[in-house]
Amino acid sequence: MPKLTINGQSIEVPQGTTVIQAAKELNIPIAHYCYHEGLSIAGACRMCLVEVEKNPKLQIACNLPVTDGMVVYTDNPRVKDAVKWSLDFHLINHPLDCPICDQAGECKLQDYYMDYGLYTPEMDQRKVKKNKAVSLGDRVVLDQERCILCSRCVRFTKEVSKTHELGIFNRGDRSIIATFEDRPLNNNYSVNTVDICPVGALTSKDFRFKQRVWFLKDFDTICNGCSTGCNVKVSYNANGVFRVRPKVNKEVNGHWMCDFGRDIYKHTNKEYRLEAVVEKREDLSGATVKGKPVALALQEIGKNLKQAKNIALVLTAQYTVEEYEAFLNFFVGKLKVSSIYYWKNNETSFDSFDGLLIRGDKNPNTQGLLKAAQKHNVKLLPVTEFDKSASSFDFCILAAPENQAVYPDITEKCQMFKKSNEVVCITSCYNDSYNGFKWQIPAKSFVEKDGTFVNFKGVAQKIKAGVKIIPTSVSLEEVVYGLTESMGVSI
Amino acid sequence: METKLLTQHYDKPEYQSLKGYQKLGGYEALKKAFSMKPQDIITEVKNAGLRGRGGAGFSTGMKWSFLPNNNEPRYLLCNADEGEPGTFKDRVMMERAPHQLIEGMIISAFAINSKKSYIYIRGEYMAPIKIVEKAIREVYDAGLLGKNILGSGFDHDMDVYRGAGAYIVGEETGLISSLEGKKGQPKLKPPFPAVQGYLKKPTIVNNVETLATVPWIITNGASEYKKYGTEKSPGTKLFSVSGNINKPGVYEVPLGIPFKDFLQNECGGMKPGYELKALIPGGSSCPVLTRDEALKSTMDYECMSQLGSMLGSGGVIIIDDKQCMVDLLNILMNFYHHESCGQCTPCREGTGWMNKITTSLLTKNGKLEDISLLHKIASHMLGTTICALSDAAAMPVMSFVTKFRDEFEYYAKEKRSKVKGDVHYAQAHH
Amino acid sequence: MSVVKRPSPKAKWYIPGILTGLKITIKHMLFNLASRKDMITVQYPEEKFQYSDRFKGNHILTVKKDGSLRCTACMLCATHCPAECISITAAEHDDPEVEKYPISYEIDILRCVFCGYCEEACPVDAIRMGPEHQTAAPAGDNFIYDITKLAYRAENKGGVLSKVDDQERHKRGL
Amino acid sequence: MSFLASRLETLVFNIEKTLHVPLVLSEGCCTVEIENTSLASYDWGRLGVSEVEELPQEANLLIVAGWVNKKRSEEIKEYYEQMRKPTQVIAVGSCALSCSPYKLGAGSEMIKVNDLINVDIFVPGCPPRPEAILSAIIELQKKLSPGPSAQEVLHAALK
Repeated sequence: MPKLTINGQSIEVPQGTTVIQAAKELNIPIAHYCYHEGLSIAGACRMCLVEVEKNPKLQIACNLPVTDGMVVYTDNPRVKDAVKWSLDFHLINHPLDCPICDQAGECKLQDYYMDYGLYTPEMDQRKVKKNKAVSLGDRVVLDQERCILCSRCVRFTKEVSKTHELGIFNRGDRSIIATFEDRPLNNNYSVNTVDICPVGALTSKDFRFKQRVWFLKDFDTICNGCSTGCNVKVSYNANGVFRVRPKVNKEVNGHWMCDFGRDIYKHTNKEYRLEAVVEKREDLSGATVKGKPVALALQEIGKNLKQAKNIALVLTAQYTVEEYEAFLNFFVGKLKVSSIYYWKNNETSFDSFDGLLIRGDKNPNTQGLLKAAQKHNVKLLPVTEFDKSASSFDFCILAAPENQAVYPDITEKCQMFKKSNEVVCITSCYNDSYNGFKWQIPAKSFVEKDGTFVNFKGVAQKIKAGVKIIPTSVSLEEVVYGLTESMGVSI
Repeated sequence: METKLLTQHYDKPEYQSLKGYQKLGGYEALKKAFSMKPQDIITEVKNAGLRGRGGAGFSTGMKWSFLPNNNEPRYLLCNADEGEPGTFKDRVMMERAPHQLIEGMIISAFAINSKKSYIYIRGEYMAPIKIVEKAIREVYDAGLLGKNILGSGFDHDMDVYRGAGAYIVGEETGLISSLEGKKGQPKLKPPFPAVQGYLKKPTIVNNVETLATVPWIITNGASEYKKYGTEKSPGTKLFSVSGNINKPGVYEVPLGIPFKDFLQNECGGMKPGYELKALIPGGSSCPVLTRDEALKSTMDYECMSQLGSMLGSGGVIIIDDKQCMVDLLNILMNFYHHESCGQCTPCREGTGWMNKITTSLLTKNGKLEDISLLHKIASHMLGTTICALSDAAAMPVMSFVTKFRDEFEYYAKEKRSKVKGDVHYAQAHH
Repeated sequence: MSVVKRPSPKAKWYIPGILTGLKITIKHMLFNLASRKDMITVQYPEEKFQYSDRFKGNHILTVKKDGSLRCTACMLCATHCPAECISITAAEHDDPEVEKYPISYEIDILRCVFCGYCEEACPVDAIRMGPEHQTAAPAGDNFIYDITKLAYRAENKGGVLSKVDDQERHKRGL
Repeated sequence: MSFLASRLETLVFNIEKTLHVPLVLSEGCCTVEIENTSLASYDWGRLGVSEVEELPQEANLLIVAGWVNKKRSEEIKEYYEQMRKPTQVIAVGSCALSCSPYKLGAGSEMIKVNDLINVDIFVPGCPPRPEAILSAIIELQKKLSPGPSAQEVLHAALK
């Protein structure tokens, strides 16, 4: 276990770690562009220069293995000057794009200029001109002038997505990142290159010019796109959620996240959401009434539920463990409901796995639902059997899926549910096929509620409410609470 | 007093063919080498004090001893890229005596127990490639290559690999990347080539002249070799001399010969009407020497590094008083800006910046503070990159700007050359 | 210390006091009638007070030579506005030279405190505080000024040219 | 007789309508601007606005300016009830219109004038120039009696 001292602080690190990793543990800041924990070492940006005793030349910290008794300095004047000039070399051909660059506010060039630069630039020659706004594929746009050629994205397509689309073409300061004509950057993890790009060269088409970064706040949650349970950061502000980015979690998703997960924020925003209770009146008009307060609606449902003899429950694996607990406690424990159906979305590709992060099981909490069912020793019937005894149910409580994109069979299943007498559909997003139902209750999306998701491996991960988009929406626990109130059944 | 150890028979055309080479004493060293143990060959070369002739001047024996003694396959690569401006000695050796090189490589391969070796020849050298390939075929037919050479149980294969015209592959790891079919970009060096080089296997890269000297050392012995040259840099070296002198060309002289005599005798002195103003001793990447520094210098590694320059690959460029130093520096900077591989930022951006500054000086819109800026940029490119191209670009700039600052200031102030007067450069060598 | 004179006995008879007052007002009236031009009152609707160039009046969105907005939607003004009354939505421009431009640029005049921070924050002189002073409007009127009002209203006479011309910056290689 | 009376009454009403008797409830910097409008250089008397009144019963034009917090809102409401009907209200300055300068303070619950009483004319600005207040009065008169105003008829005739 070699021991080294950096700026006077000493630390013992396992054999084979590099100086930059040791510095990270001592949280000593070392500037770096091309170094990334999840990728191989390129040693090309030359920002992480440090001085090592008994070594005349400055060494790059990212590739320097720690040897015993090594003494490293990162903040003496010589290193500061070297890092300042490395930064200067990055900036001399960099276009003055900060006003129109999406990365402004979280761009490493800006950050490091404030930490290591603050010099008056001396470059007054003409800058190298390259192409702007080159579309690399369906989701990523490249600006070759802003690119500092740190080759992170090239290494990502070589080592992580293993699709080899990006490469550095030409030589010297005419080098550009580009793809071959017939191979655009369209693999399932292409937007990761946008996260790891330290500057604004790679921008995601979905988030392009949507919002300035300093107007956004982040909070951590779990992606509900599939059962891998990647840790993500969601960026939001007063008028909604704007983007989703991965958060480092070595065991579950490493540094990466798939492109489908990037779109999950869309179904939490206002334009897709059911904002108020929708009730289809039974009287003459049969008109639909909107806007009734949820508590009142639940009271009415509660009254009808009391006389209901045969109740059906249709669950999808999109909700949290706590919600299943409350639901099963109430319906199975108190109302002795026996017919509980489990709406599994894609039977065929359920167990597929693409080798990195994308799993066929597109629900975040399948394991959670199965465990809750076992705990309440409830037999989950497949939803196709609902058809047989559909008309016999005079009540059907449907916990509709939140991420409708992965439920292609919604319209067909809703026709089936309509056969039962009264359908109470608890859904966060509206859908035309829900219109026939008696009740539609606005549900909270996964960014608005606390809870736990259990991923495919059984790892339980907490999600917390970070943003309030539809104030009137309720979670399943609140639905149960509302029903118990009106039915006078104590939990 | 040109002492011809290697170039003794270069003037005879039949020396190029296998039979002619064997008649003049070729491949005797090979038989002698097979009789010795590989380790003895390495110690013999180490005792001879043979230093790398490619540019770094690192002791060859020492380099060979860095090989780890595991049974991984080893590779021997001959660096015949010779991209350094002002150097053309390897070409002469390959054209006049290909077998000298081949014999040296077989002996070296036997010494380091390598089954496979490549000769990486610069893409532009069409003639030498044909000659060396023909020579290799002759050697294969003669049974001196392939399986069980001369019954010694040592089998070895040799190929020629054509470069693709990049100066950067003259650098060890750049050459290895190019050989592996990748883009010719240097690799990171804590894993040194001796440990992990070509296809991640131990690899030794040597210059043409270094390998060609090995047979002479084996036949005549290390002590004989040490008689020539100085104590620290023994033996002879081929110098390719260019400039306004009477007899430019390739000369083999013992190391340590004073430059003044070398200029007078071998090179036939300056052309009439031209005066020596400056000297680039070892190819364009070596710092320049002023007139009096050059005249008191001797041609060996130690003296050159004392004067702040390098012997390098022996490309002697004589600069006379009719040349404008700013123009010269611009030509060099344009070369390095074009040849930088673009992997590391200081070199990729720095060479471009310096090139544009010298261009702006020549096209009459240079400023006085540009000169100190040039020096600042160069000083911050030294030693901050993966390979030495950044230093090769920085060192001429620092030496030109410090030793000939008056010409640069004159250009900045008067907007015309101190030597050549008003010369119009449209874009100045862009 | 100012010494207050005691009023003269004559003033007690009120009449001379009134008459001197009348004398002054009539003098002023006649004087004003005689030389109307150096009357200090500004006849508001007809005459307008001439402000200095630094006056911070209604906003103007400057335009480029080809008439399109100079603003690149970089949101710096919206960030610096203390009253947060500027809201911009940006979009991609089809000409690759001009990457980003605002589809909608709205200033809520009721919230705006006319401090001029947006003018200072703008890197390309896209927004300026113009010379016209604010004007009142009835309650129902639209107080959210959009691009047509800010850039192409009548007073701007087809758009005020921005001092920072982007073509010239490209030529200089910036 | 009643015909004459009603004619007289409309005559008085029309005269009365053109005469604005202002009651100024102002806090902060807008007060100075409103005073400046009443003084010589911007004289609002030209536009038919009389001396500023103290008693709400006398005034029929309420000019509100400055920040409106809970305490002050009751006061404004009181004045507003006692004023002569039909009362017109002009809200002056950003504080009164949108309380934007005070949006940040913790616990500074400022109230918009428009939420308190219905306002006829808004005068944006912080503080608005005297001309802006003059333009508010012209707008008010336009609102009260639409159609070309006397000056415009006169100017059109003169041209």
